[in-house]
Amino acid sequence: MVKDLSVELCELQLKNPVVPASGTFGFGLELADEMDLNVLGGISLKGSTREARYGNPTPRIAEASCGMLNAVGLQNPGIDVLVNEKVPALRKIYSGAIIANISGFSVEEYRECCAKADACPGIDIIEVNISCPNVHGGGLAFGTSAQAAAQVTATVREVCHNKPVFIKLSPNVTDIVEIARACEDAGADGLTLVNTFLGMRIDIARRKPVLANTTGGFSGAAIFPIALRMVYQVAHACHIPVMGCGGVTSARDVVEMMMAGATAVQVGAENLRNPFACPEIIGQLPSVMEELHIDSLKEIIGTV
Amino acid sequence: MVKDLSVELCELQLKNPVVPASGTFGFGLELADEMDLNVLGGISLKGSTREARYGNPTPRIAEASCGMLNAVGLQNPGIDVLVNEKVPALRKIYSGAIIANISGFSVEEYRECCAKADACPGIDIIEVNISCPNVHGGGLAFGTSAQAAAQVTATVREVCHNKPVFIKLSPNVTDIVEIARACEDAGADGLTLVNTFLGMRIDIARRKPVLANTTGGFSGAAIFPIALRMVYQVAHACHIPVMGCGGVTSARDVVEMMMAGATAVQVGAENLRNPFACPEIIGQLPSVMEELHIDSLKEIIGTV
Amino acid sequence: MKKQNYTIAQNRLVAADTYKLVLSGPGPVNGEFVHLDIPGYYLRRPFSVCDSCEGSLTLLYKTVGEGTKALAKLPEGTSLSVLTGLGKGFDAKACKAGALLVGGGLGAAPLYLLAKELKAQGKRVTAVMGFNKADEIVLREEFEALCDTFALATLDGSVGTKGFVTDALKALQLEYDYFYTCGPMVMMKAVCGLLEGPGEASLEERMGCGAGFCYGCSLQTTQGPRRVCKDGPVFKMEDLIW
Amino acid sequence: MKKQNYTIAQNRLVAADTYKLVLSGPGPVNGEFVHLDIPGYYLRRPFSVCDSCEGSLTLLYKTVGEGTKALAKLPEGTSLSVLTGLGKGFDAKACKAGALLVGGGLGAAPLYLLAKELKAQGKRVTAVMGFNKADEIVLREEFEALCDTFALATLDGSVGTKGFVTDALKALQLEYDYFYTCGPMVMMKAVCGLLEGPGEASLEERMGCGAGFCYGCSLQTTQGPRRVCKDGPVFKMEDLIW
Ligand SMILES: Cc1cc2nc3c(=O)[nH]c(=O)nc-3n(C[C@H](O)[C@H](O)[C@H](O)COP(=O)(O)OP(=O)(O)OC[C@H]3O[C@@H](n4cnc5c(N)ncnc54)[C@H](O)[C@@H]3O)c2cc1C
Ligand SMILES: Cc1cc2nc3c(=O)[nH]c(=O)nc-3n(C[C@H](O)[C@H](O)[C@H](O)COP(=O)(O)OP(=O)(O)OC[C@H]3O[C@@H](n4cnc5c(N)ncnc54)[C@H](O)[C@@H]3O)c2cc1C
Ligand SMILES: Cc1cc2nc3c(=O)[nH]c(=O)nc-3n(C[C@H](O)[C@H](O)[C@H](O)COP(=O)(O)O)c2cc1C
Ligand SMILES: Cc1cc2nc3c(=O)[nH]c(=O)nc-3n(C[C@H](O)[C@H](O)[C@H](O)COP(=O)(O)O)c2cc1C
Ligand code: FES
Ligand code: FES
Repeated sequence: MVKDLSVELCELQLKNPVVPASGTFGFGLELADEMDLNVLGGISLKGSTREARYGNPTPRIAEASCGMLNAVGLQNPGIDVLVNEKVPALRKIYSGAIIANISGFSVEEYRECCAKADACPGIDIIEVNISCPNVHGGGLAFGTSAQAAAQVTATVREVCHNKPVFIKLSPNVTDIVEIARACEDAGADGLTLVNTFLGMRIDIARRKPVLANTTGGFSGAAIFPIALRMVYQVAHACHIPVMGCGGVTSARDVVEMMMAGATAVQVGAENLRNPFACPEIIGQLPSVMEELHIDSLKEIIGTV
Repeated sequence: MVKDLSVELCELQLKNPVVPASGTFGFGLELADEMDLNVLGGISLKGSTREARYGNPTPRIAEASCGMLNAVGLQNPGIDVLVNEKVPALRKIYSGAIIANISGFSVEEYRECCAKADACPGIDIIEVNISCPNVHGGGLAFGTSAQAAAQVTATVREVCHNKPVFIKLSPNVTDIVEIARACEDAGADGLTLVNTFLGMRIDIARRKPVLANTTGGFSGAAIFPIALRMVYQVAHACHIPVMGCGGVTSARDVVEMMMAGATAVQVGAENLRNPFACPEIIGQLPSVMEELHIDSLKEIIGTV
Repeated sequence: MKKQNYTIAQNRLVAADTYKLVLSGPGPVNGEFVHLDIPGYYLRRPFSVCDSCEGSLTLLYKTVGEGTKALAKLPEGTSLSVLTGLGKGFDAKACKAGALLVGGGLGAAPLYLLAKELKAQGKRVTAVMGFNKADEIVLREEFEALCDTFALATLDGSVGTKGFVTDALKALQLEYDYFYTCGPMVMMKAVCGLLEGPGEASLEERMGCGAGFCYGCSLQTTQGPRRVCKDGPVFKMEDLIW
Repeated sequence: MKKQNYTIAQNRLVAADTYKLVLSGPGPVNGEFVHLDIPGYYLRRPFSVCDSCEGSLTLLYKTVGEGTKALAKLPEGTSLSVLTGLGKGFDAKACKAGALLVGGGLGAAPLYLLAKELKAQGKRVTAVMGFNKADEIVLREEFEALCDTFALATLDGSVGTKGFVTDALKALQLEYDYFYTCGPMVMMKAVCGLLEGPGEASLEERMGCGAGFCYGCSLQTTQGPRRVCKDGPVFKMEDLIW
């Protein structure tokens, strides 16, 4: 039987639930010559800020067991280049969902960037990354306080008239459900979880942190059970759709995330190990569905 | 040159910093026939509660990439059997540091159990696990609120006249430093970090959680970068010694944890993969020290 | 308990989804089961000792999940870390003269080693084994050569009695003073419900250490909590709470 | 970029802590470097293509950390996943008639492939290579056979000029219109400080994807931020900020 991989995300039809996660697939364009992008359910673009940023000094990458740390630090050409150059170029060659990932260091910056993204015709979903430090709030990330998270959500919700807004949550919190509910109540159309865990490695020979930035965001296969637990908790506590993310490496992981409650599933660090991870996972889905007697992926969402 | 592996922990001399972590080495006795326990710097015994507990239903164990989940649920014969039988039996054959790990579901239970442990001659250190749900505080773990953590600390500190008290922190928190400082201020002599991360796996064929308990504690090599970051943050913020724990699998990991600030290093899930992990790590330490030009482990503590 | 490296001497499909793994290395081994480190998987996997002699160890395994599927792909010559000397096995001495062995699927594996031991002690052995289908049958010739009586049941009736192993048991004149069973829980429950004791059953549980110190595999028994890996996997019928 | 499996045909110690790895599989490969998946390690490792022809790919690597130490233990016949076609390499056409190649340590590896290309284009090639000690020297015969002029420097003076590669450069009559360098950063900085341009240098940075889309390897250049893996690893001397 033909397997139905499609899912519906805030009235958007995705041909399948697999979406490369922000920051792990550039602006899509970097990989356009390497694969048929149109097999992808969606693409979450590299995080963009108001101004262009070089990001952190190198080394920005460190390794760990079953995972990696990154401290790229939001290198990006700025929101104007995103909406005027990157998205139009990608839209020309890609027909699936384009997700703009927006970061900011103040509520005002989120507002401005999201308004510009909302006005950009090529963008289908706005994903607001609230893991950045809040420069006006003492440096603690917006995503670690329910109040700050709600404030960002309400602010961007106000300026986004055309597009669904997903808030991307940080896992570095005591109570993910509290933050998720605060975002839902403040008007979020959906949630993406999770972002990276704050981690660190030391180069014991040089007696220095491996990363120039000392700490970095830890992700990859290693974090899957924690991410899955958070998706499960949030999907059962909230009524808006969840994009599950964190440690997904295979079609089986996609199915597991969806059973836990995810409507779509993002693949992050695995793309760095294997640039063809997303198309390969999509290719494996039908046979995994066959084995598990699943005809349509829609029907398994949140069934556990 | 002869390498000096010894460390000093609250005026206690450990012949080396390697300590099997609570719950991953039974009461030591289970392994007495399999190895020379006396090579170990210390042993943290299985978590004990006031009453005997069977723990959670099985399956209690699930697998993940580079790690595992457990939902043993504090199976133990109760504090009286601990102090009257287990510790005296271990003391007869083991001369290193014996660490009693105490759990409780109310402040009162912690007080009673710690008082009994304090009165037991064989015990050298009392390690208070505050990751258990607080039955009087709505089920949230003591370890996830600075106030509750401080309350437990102050209470047990009051009844422990003879022995150093280490508070064992949960990593499932937004701000580990806040909790650590609260414990330090409340009189803790040291801190052990970290305990397990709350995680989950789903059996996609049966469409049910793998663990009978739905969620469980995730640990093993996978969590090392997050644990290391927390040890680094806490050791730099507090003035009391830290036992580092989380994902340690090799002598190099021990050195890395110590450079981050740990005075002793606990090895947990790795013992389940390899019952001889601790003696093997201790055996590797001298050659790793040689390679890194370290003469005494004491001198590297917190040097990064 | 010992942790040693073994080398794959044979890793061959012998029945549907079922492989015979012959490991060369220190042997014969003690214990009821071994705990095998499959490269790339975090936890070890427990497998019953099916046979073991000087310099070798034989296991039978079914490819049910990711670990066993990866194991099936390992070529001869691969080195594997194995914990041996684990578990309290069947008590061959508990049988006076006549033993009844009842197996389901790969439950046959440890019963084969038991049958050899019982025969070495000069006891009469009746073995009844159940499988889903003919192509899943293992150790048939071995049991036939060894046992005084041997019967088979298959769910689809392709070989032996059609139905469960309990149907085959009902069809036989059984003479035994002690029974031993190993197989799926539902099967063993039915067997213990049907047969007169005394007898014992070998259980399975998800394991952490496999060696008695993590308390991951605890089972509530009439004697209180017991570790499947250390106090078992074989338990007396009367101790079990189904 | 291509992701393909290669088989280890040779993995042999050729100098102190230095291995020659010959992989059989699709070739010749494009690109300056390959990204190799070492089993058991999360990230791939980048290595310069030292040589490649029909059906084979040759790398030279030093065992510096855990991944390369594990790689050194892999036997012939092991299958490895390799990303090829990565990186912007040396621009052989930038040299009109005479090229100067300056290498330090395993920086010699990509320069060897470049030397072959330059010679195929009929250009004069002078190569100067520096090593710490005599036992670390690689590709000496190969360069000697290929180049018009070849000189060596060793830190301990055991072979060639005693000192840095820059000391060897100072001792030579240099005739070139373009130089190429690859080696440790300090060495290349000294070389670019000493030599008249135009020239280019091949850099190293810790990499994530190795293929230009993770922005893990960004470098500040006079042209703005550039990815070492995609916009480099070879950069024009004047673009670099040391
Ligand atoms: C004492 C004992 C003896 C056994 N003897 C045999 C034997 O001789 N032949 C054989 O084929 N199988 C035997 N099993 C079952 C065998 O251990 C599992 O089939 C195997 O662990 C599955 O691994 P996997 O990676 O394919 O499955 P996965 O489902 O991918 O494994 C995930 C985790 O679950 C555990 N697990 C899954 N199924 C079981 C199970 N049934 N029992 C215990 N743990 C499980 C795995 O060990 C692993 O930790 C025995 C089990 C026990 C407890
Ligand atoms: C474009 C390029 C070409 C290279 N060509 C060669 C070559 O031909 N021969 C050779 O021996 N080495 C080469 N290197 C360096 C080689 O990649 C590292 O020595 C190797 O990655 C170290 O791996 P490890 O596991 O032993 O070290 P570990 O320190 O255990 O590795 C940990 C992490 O750091 C990274 N890392 C460590 N050192 C370096 C480094 N110097 N450069 C980049 N990443 C590093 C690893 O890739 C890994 O992600 C090259 C590097 C680059 C960027
Ligand atoms: C190199 C890298 C860069 C990232 N950049 C961003 C970013 O710009 N914005 C964002 O929201 N998340 C970013 N992330 C986080 C990922 O989108 C994803 O949430 C996280 O890595 C967890 O998924 P994984 O375990 O599959 O990697 C980045 C991750 C990596 C590895
Ligand atoms: C099976 C198992 C049982 C555990 N039981 C306890 C316990 O009783 N008390 C406690 O404080 N921690 C317990 N832990 C947590 C460990 O002591 C340790 O803090 C944690 O596993 C992180 O270390 P690791 O990554 O090395 O496993 C247990 C861990 C495991 C795997
Ligand atoms: S599996 Fe650890 S005690 Fe049984
Ligand atoms: S390593 Fe990913 S962009 Fe260079």
